[in-house]
Formats: sequence, C-alpha cells, structure tokens
Amino acid sequence: MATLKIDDPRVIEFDVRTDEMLINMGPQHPSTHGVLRLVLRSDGEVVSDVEPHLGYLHRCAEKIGENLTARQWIPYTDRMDYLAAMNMNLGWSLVIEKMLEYDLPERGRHLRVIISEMGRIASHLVAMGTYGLDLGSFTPFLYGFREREKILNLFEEACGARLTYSYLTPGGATADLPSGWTDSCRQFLAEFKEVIPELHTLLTTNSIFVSRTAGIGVMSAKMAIDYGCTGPVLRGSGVYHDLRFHGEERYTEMYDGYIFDVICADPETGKYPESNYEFHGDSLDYPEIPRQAILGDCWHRFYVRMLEVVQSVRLVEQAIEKYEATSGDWGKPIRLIQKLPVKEAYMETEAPRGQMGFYVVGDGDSIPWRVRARSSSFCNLSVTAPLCQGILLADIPAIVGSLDVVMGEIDR
Amino acid sequence: MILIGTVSVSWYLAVGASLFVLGAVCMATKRNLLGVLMGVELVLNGANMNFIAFGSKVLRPEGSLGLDGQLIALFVIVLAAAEAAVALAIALNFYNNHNTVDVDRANELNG
Amino acid sequence: MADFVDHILGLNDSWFGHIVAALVAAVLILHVVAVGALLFIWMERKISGRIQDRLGPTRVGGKYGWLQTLADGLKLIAKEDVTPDLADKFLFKIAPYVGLAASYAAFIALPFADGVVGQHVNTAVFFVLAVLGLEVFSVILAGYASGSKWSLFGAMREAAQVVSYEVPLGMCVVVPVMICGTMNLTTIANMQSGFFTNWLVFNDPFTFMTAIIYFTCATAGVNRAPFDLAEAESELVAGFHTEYSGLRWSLFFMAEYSSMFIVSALASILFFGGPHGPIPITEIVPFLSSGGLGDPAKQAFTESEGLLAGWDLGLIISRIIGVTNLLLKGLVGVTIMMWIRWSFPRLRIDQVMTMCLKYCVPLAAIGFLGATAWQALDLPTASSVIGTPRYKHHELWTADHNKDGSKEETISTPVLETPHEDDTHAEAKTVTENTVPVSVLRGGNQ
Amino acid sequence: MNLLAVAWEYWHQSFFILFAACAIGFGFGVLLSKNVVRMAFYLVLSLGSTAGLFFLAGAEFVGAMQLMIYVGGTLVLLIFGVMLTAQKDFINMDTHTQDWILATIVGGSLLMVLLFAAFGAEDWSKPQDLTDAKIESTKEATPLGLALTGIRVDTLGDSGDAVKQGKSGYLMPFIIVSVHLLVVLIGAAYMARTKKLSRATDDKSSRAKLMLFKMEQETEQLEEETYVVTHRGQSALNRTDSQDE
Repeated sequence: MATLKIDDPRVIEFDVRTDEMLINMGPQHPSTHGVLRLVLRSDGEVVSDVEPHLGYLHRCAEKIGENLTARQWIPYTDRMDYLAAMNMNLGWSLVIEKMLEYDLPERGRHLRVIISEMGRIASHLVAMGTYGLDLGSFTPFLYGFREREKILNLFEEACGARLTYSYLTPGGATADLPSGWTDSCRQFLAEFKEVIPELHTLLTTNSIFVSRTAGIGVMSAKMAIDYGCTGPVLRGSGVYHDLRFHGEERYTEMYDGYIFDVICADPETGKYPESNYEFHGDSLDYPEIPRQAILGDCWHRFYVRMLEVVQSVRLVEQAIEKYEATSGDWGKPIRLIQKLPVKEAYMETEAPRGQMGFYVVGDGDSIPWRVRARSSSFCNLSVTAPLCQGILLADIPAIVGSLDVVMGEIDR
Repeated sequence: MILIGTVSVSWYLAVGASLFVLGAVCMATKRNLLGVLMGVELVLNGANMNFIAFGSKVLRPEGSLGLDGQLIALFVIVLAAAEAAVALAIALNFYNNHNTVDVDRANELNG
Repeated sequence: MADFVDHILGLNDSWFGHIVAALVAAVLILHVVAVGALLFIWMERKISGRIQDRLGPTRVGGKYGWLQTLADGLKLIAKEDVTPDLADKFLFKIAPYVGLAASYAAFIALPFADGVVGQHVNTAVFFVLAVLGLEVFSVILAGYASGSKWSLFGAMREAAQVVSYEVPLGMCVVVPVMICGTMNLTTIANMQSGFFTNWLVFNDPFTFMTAIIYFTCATAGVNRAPFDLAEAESELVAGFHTEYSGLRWSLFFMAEYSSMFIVSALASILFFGGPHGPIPITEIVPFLSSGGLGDPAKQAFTESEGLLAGWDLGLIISRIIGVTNLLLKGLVGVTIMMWIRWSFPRLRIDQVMTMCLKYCVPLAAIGFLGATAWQALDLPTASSVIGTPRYKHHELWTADHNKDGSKEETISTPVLETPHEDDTHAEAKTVTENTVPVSVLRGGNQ
Repeated sequence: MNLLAVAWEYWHQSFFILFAACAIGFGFGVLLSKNVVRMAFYLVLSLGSTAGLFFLAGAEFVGAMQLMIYVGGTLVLLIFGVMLTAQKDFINMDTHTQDWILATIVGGSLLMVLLFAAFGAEDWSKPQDLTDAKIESTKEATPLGLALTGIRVDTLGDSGDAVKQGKSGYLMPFIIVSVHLLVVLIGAAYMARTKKLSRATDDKSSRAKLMLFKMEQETEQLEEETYVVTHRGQSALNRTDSQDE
C-alpha cells in the first residue's frame, strides 16, 4: 500500500493530531457500482489511501468458455458488461470471425454499427445517470433510464431480450432487423436529440456538479497511458485514441465510409472538436468547458461520454441510411458446433467503457482450448488508488463514478 | 409537599447552590480535561441562577435587582462562551503535545 | 383558548380550562408534526415523481396513493428495532427522541395566526431558533452512539455544518426583528398585514436579499439537499441513521419534516406576511372586518344563544383564514425545498462551509447593514411607493384582539417609526421624552 | 384528576420542582458519568432545565440566550468528546478514591454553607403567592438592549443621580465584553492554529492547483520519454480522406 511521504505536496498538516482509521467502503455500498470494495485509510474526511478489492462477482466466465463452443459462450459475454451487452457480443463475434477468416456481408456490417452504437448510447446514459446518483442527484438517473428504456424496446424488438441480448453472433446476427425497425429507430433518435440539452442542463453545466467534479481526480495523459486506461477515461485525459480509428483493420473497416469525430480535447488548446453536426438545422452547441475544469479531471471524463453519445447518434443515423440502401444477407450465425482452426486470435474493440479484448486459442475442436478476456473496466479501475490519495471522502464516489466501472466485466 | 405555595428566592438559590457544588466537585474529581470544563460550566450556571432569582420581579416584587440581574447573567453567559473557546484551545494544544486529555499528566511546570 | 373552554363549560378561569387548552394545543401541534410528516412524505414522493417524469405512489389509498405513507408507517412500526452491538445503547435509543422533541418544542412559540399560538413567548424568534438548534444534538448523538464509522462521519459533518450555517441564519433573522422592533413573532406578522407589498421581503432590496439567504441557510439547517451531508447516501451509506431501523428511524424523518415546515413557517412570518394574505381579505369582506361583524349584526350574534354565543365570529373566521394562510405558505416553502432536493447534486462539506461562512455571512451582514440604513434614512419601501400604508392594518389588528392572552408588546423601540403614538406606546413616549440619545437615534424626528 | 387539579393550581411550583429536579439530577449525571459524550449530553439537559427555570423566573430573554449560546457552546464540548473518544479509549480515567472522598466532604460542607445562606435571609425566603403568576410577556428584550447601550428604561422613575439616563447603563461593560470576545476569538484561533506549515498550505493553492502542478511535472516527463501518441486535436472528420491518401 502506497503511503504519503512528508514532502509530498499533497500532505496537509492539520491542527488536531488525529489517528488514521481504516474504513470499508463496500462491497455493499450505494455508490460502488455493484460489489466493489474499497478499503479507505482516512484521517477524518481526508482519505490518504484507497485500496480496491475485487472478486465478489467472479463467475469463472473464462473457464466456462473453455468448455463451450464459440456460439454457446455468447450469453456469457452478455453477462460481463451487462450494461453494454451488445458491444460484448460484438467483441467476441469479431475475434471468432478473425479466427475463421470470415467476411461479413455489407448489410450485416451496417447492422452491427447500428446495434453497437445504440448499445453505446444506452451504456453512456446509465453512466451519466449513475454518476448523478454518486453526486447525490437522483433525477438525471431516471431521465437517463427513460431514454435507455426506449433503446431497450428497440433491442427487444430486434432480439427479444432487454438486458442480455446474445444478438450479435460470430457470422453476423441471430436475425435481421424486423421490418419497420429502422423507422422506430429514426423516431427515437429524433426524440433523443431533444433530450440531450436537458441532460446537459441537469448535470454538465450545473454549477454544483461542476464544483464537485472539475479539478477532481486529475489524471495526466502519461498516467492514463501508464495504467492502461482506455475509452472515455483515456480520451478524457486528452489522448487521441479510439479503436474505431486506430484499431485493427478488421474492426475499423466496419466504420469505413462513416463520418464522425473522436471526442478528445486537444491537450495544447484544451478545445474539443467543433460541433459540426446539425440537429434539425441548428447546430447542437456543446456546452462550454467551465473555467475550473482541468484536462483529465472527472468533469472531462463525464463530458467525453456526453459528447460521444452525440457522435453515436450521428453514426446510427448514417448507418440506418446505409443499411436501408444495401440489400442481401445480413450474415447468418456460424454453426453451433463450428470447428475452430488450430491457431490463436486476439482482438480489441472499442466498447463503451474502453478497449475490450478477447483472446481465443483453438485446437481444431469446436470448443476453444483457451479463452481469455481483457477487461476495459479492470484497467480503468487500477487508477483508483493513485487518484484517490489526499482527497476528501466525498470525492471518492466522484472519482470512481467518473471511471464508470462495471464489476461484471472486472470480475468476469 | 413543602413547596406548595411557597416558591421563593431561597429555593432558586438552593438549586443554584446545588449546581455550583456539583460543578465544583466535578472540577475537583474529573481527570478528563473536558470533564473539568463541564464542571466550570455547571459552576457558572449555578451562579447565574442566583442573579436571575434576585432579578426576578415574579419572585421578589419588591427589592428585586430588576434588569441588572438579567444583564449580569447575560454577561456571564457570554463570558462563559469565551472561556469555553479558550479552554478548548488549551485542551487541543495539550492533546497535541501530550496525546492525552488527562489533567494529572499536565505536571510539567512542577518545580 | 382557555377562556374559550371556560366559556363553553360555563366556568370562570378554572384549572380545567387551562389544562384542556394546553392539551388541545399540544394535540394540535402534534398533528402538525405527525400528520404533517405523513403529508410531506407523500408530497415528497409525488413531487419527486413528477419531477422525474413518473407518477409516484398510485395504489395505496386510491388513485393518488394518499395512504402510501401510512402504509409505510405501519411497516416501520412492525419492523424489528435493531441495536448494534457496538452501540452506546442508551444514547442510541434516546437520540431520535431528542430530535423529535426539539422540533416539536419549537412549535410552542410559533404563532399560526394572531392569537393561535401554543404559548405566547415574547422572544419567540429567538426561542424557536434556539430550540430548533437543539435538533443537531440528536444527529450528533445518533452518529456517535451507533458505533459505526459512517455514522460518526455523519455526526462530524453535521457539527461542522452547524457552526457554519447558524451564524448567517441568526444574522438574517435579526433583520425583520430590527425593522419591526420586536422579537415577538405575532407582532412581526401583524406588522405585515394588508397587501402583499407590506411583506418585509418587499420592504427594500436588502430584505429581499436577506430572505433568500435565510431560506438557503434554513435549508442547510434542516439537513435538506443539497446540504444533506450528514446523511449523504452516496458517500456515507446513510450517515447518522445508518444503523437505525423501524420506528426510531422514522422518528428522525418526522423530526426532519416538521423542522422543514417550521423553518418555512418562520420564513413566512418573518418575510412573507405570516398569516396575512397577499390581499387583506379580512378588510375587504366587511363582515370579517377587524371589529368582527358590523355593529347591529355583531350585537345580534353576541346576544344569540349557542356554543359560540358572545364570541366574535369575525375574529374566529379571520383566525381560521390566517392559519390556513400560514399553513399554505409553509407548504410552499416545503415544496421549494423538495424541488431543490430533486434538482441538484449534493455539495461537498468544504463547499458547504465555504458557502455559509465565506459568502452567506458577508451577504447577510450587508443585508443587515443595508436594511438598517434603509430604515434610518427613511427611504421608500414598497408599501410607501404604492401607497398602501403599512401600519393601518396593524393598528386595526391590535385594537381589540387581545382577548386570548396575546398581549401586544407595549414598549415600542424608539428606532421604529410608528405613525401613531397611541396609549399602547405610552411607555415608549416617555422614553423619547426623557432621554437625549433616543431622539438622536430617531434622526431628529422630535 | 385531583392531582392534576392540584398541579395546575400550583403550576409554578410544579414546574419549578420538575425543572429543578432535572437540573440537579442531570448535574449528578455529569458528575457520575465516565463517558465524556454522556457527560456532555447530561450537561445539555441540565443547562436546558436551567433555562426552563429562567423562563419560570420571568427572564425569557436570558432563558432563550442560555439555550442558544450555552447549550450551543456545549455542542462544541460534545464534539470534542466524540472526537477524542471515538478512536481512543479515554473513558478509563478513574478518579482516585481519596479524591472522591475529599471532594465529597468539601463539596458537602460547601453545599451546607450555601444552603444555610440561601435560607438564612428572611427577605429571600419570604413565600410569594404565585398561584396566579403566569409567564407574562415581560417585555424585557428592548430594555435589555437599551441597557446595553447605556439607557436604562426601567429606572426612569428613580430620581437618584446615579441612575440618571446615560449613567446607569451597561455600555462600558458591553464594549469590554465585545473586545474581550474578539480577543478570545483571535487567541483561540491562534492557539489552535496549524503548527507546521506544509508545502500545500504554503502554496495557498487549492487541491486542484496541486494536481495541476503534479500533472505539469508528469507532462515534462512525458515529453522526455517517447510515447507514440498521435495528438491530432483536429476534428477527425476527414478520416476517409486521409485513408485515401
């Protein structure tokens, strides 16, 4: 356990000499996002050290994967990041396809963009809402869930499930989108665009919210890279890195022909890309960055998520056009007992919480010889301890919430 | 009950005396610095009771101190607050230096 | 009230009348605390539901879920009352009662209308604030006695919060006291009778500012979001009441909701006219005008037989209107607190202290000095600009409404400019005649 | 009911007995309790009961003041008690038996003397008929305030030279007490101040600035080391174009 040195600039002497105490935050605690357990070493309200303890949700998913065929394991990927199950399905499907050197038909490619970006919106909405909860504001949570419910309705229409979809499979998807689905989706997007400014008003620009998050939990670009942070956590520190651009060929070609921005501030100017995307003829202005905010703090991580939602909306709109324009096969799933070749494959995708990687080794049987997953939340959580030193107790939910971890994915 | 119909200044004084003695004994016996402080508060309170009783027009229609009693009681309350602030600052310093609030350990000035 | 009971029973100043009156007052106030809590919890649910785009309770008690709180109350009573092993058992058990007793006792001096008050206390403003301030003891004791570190955090935060909000709160309350020249809440309320322009909040810009600061600090004082740091559920699990369950837990909430009401009612009395409505309804309806009924009708009524014979119907009705008015104003205040709670995130403890000590204290000081200067320089007030005389209604009210033990304060402060120096101000007159400094204070009005 | 009637008839006495019993009883609680927090709790109740006695004696303003300042001051004691006892075991500070005996003897004799004095003067123990006494609105807040500014309203009728207006007030003590309070405030703050200034407090900077400082250091390091990170900063609108190139 790292301890503070006396000459550390964060050391603040207090008037009353007090003793440190150890406090258990979790595994049952309202703001640890599931069953995370943090052991705090605190002196009154000032927390000097935080040690995360994991494993309360461990279900041996990887080992189970070594006893099931590739398609049978799909439901287990659902249960990893249960808030963005579609993106988990996608990651596993892509790695198996890579192994089988299978090429997806055009229509299936656009379908996957629609579904995974909708999944990203749904996931970021929960992240936004629960972050509000962490800071003591209950209402944004329900606003976020109201919109998420609409997405879940659409998903339910497509695959019959509302949380664990098992929809995208190696080879494509279990079924094509039902007729009329794209129209409902367009309608949802139109409604959702109206809501985004509301969400910004509720949290992003609220002065109490800003004072609780701006300048808190500042993580430099170097630190973010050192700790292997990915996704919005990495981009919130000003590192321009998004697998949809910088990923493997097999993944990035999914987004060929799409126009969207990577949401990341320029570390020199501190500016985000201009909002050059039009909503109903008016360009949707991003809210201004508050004065107190420092690149890499909780506010920026939150902001990146909020702007990514807009980009996802933009992607889905394009994808619907392209999906409707192409005809033909959407990509049937592979056989349930599809034999895997004797080789290994690893691939990372840009899931809502960061880079989600799957590793699989085949031995010629239909059941993989080895299955491993690289969790995005796990790496993101690793910065908790260094970030939560010398802060106030109330900042811990703010920092942990801004990392947006899902324990199902961490413990697997 | 002997008191029926006979509440007089004396009874208020008796209560004040009891509080005063309780406070004094508290100051004498407590080893905890904060306990001593509480004893002081009780003593001041007991003294205050006398001022209020003598100043009360209800209890002493003739010859009451009038407003003077209440005014002095007010001053006592204000000064007690000031006293508590200083005493707590001393307690804090004492605790910082000795890591205890036991007054028996405060014997550094012994010759 | 005691007179009334005696009157009905045909007694004359009996102990029975006093005791019945005291019991009735106690039960009525208990209703404000208990039934009020039921209503407020229901309101909180409904309001939060509407704010969050959902319905709130809809089943228990019909379409609007009226009885949801009652059902919850039954559930809480039936729950096991757990006391942790590490708890200081005695303090743990007594702490909720301390809080409830404090917020209940504060109602004693709160006038619901002219003469409708549990016990007439001349320094009522001070009394209410002091007794309400005792409520923090329950939080601190509960936090300490629970034997849980989270509870202890809640207690320490509450203590830190108290020292920061009490100062500006006290300074804000001094402003109406200074303008009205009395600490008697009934008098302060009656000074604002008439049109809403007579309300102290519209007296001058400084009182307006002070009213806002008062409400902010009062929200902090009753532990409501965004200042609910003692129970901050996302940080401290549930803060000081983490270890409580069942009835004891619900007592904390009764205390919280009744103190929410009492600070709102206090705000309405100090700044928003108290029982007096935006329009002087008792003046407009001649039937209810301050002398009660018109002379012949009044005579007919007083000579009539029956329960209310000999009683001034106009007075009774105007009091009922006044009580309704005050309750409604209190409800508005409570609703605003709920609205704030469901809209904003929570502040951090250092931010609360910064806000209270660094911003509210200087602002309250400016408000106090400004309001004083406004009075001293005799600058125009809202009522003087519009032309509704402030004290006309006051005079009418004080004329003969002292039947029920609600005595007017007979000493008016010399600073206060009273247009009429009638006999109720005789003593003040002697002061001004006899002493030099007072006439200096009065700005040479003599 | 009969008892109630008697209690009401002699309500002043009843309440006096109630409050006095509470004040003394909780005073004993302070004395005998070993836990600092409980002591403080009993002290609050004792002081509160004393405030009740003040109300009974007709000193409304002082009673409210007692509740607000004294009891509020005890709050601080309570907090210190909690702070010091929550972690460490300071409860175990037993008084020596000889101290107890000595204190009881001295205290008992002092009490005897005081009680003797209290009931000794005939003028003081003259019973008053308080059956009809009510807690009247005694209008003392304004005279008290005026007295603090040097104007005595209540002694206007007196003719003595010493009680002439402007001479008999408490302006001077008031000013002295005010200055005293100010000095105490500064003194207490000085005594309880931070002894050792650390870099953080030297810097007069908020935590955010500290973190910024830390970040800057790290960015310097970052520039030294070679990390392959493409900072494009620009909008990625032309992704397809760049691929074409």
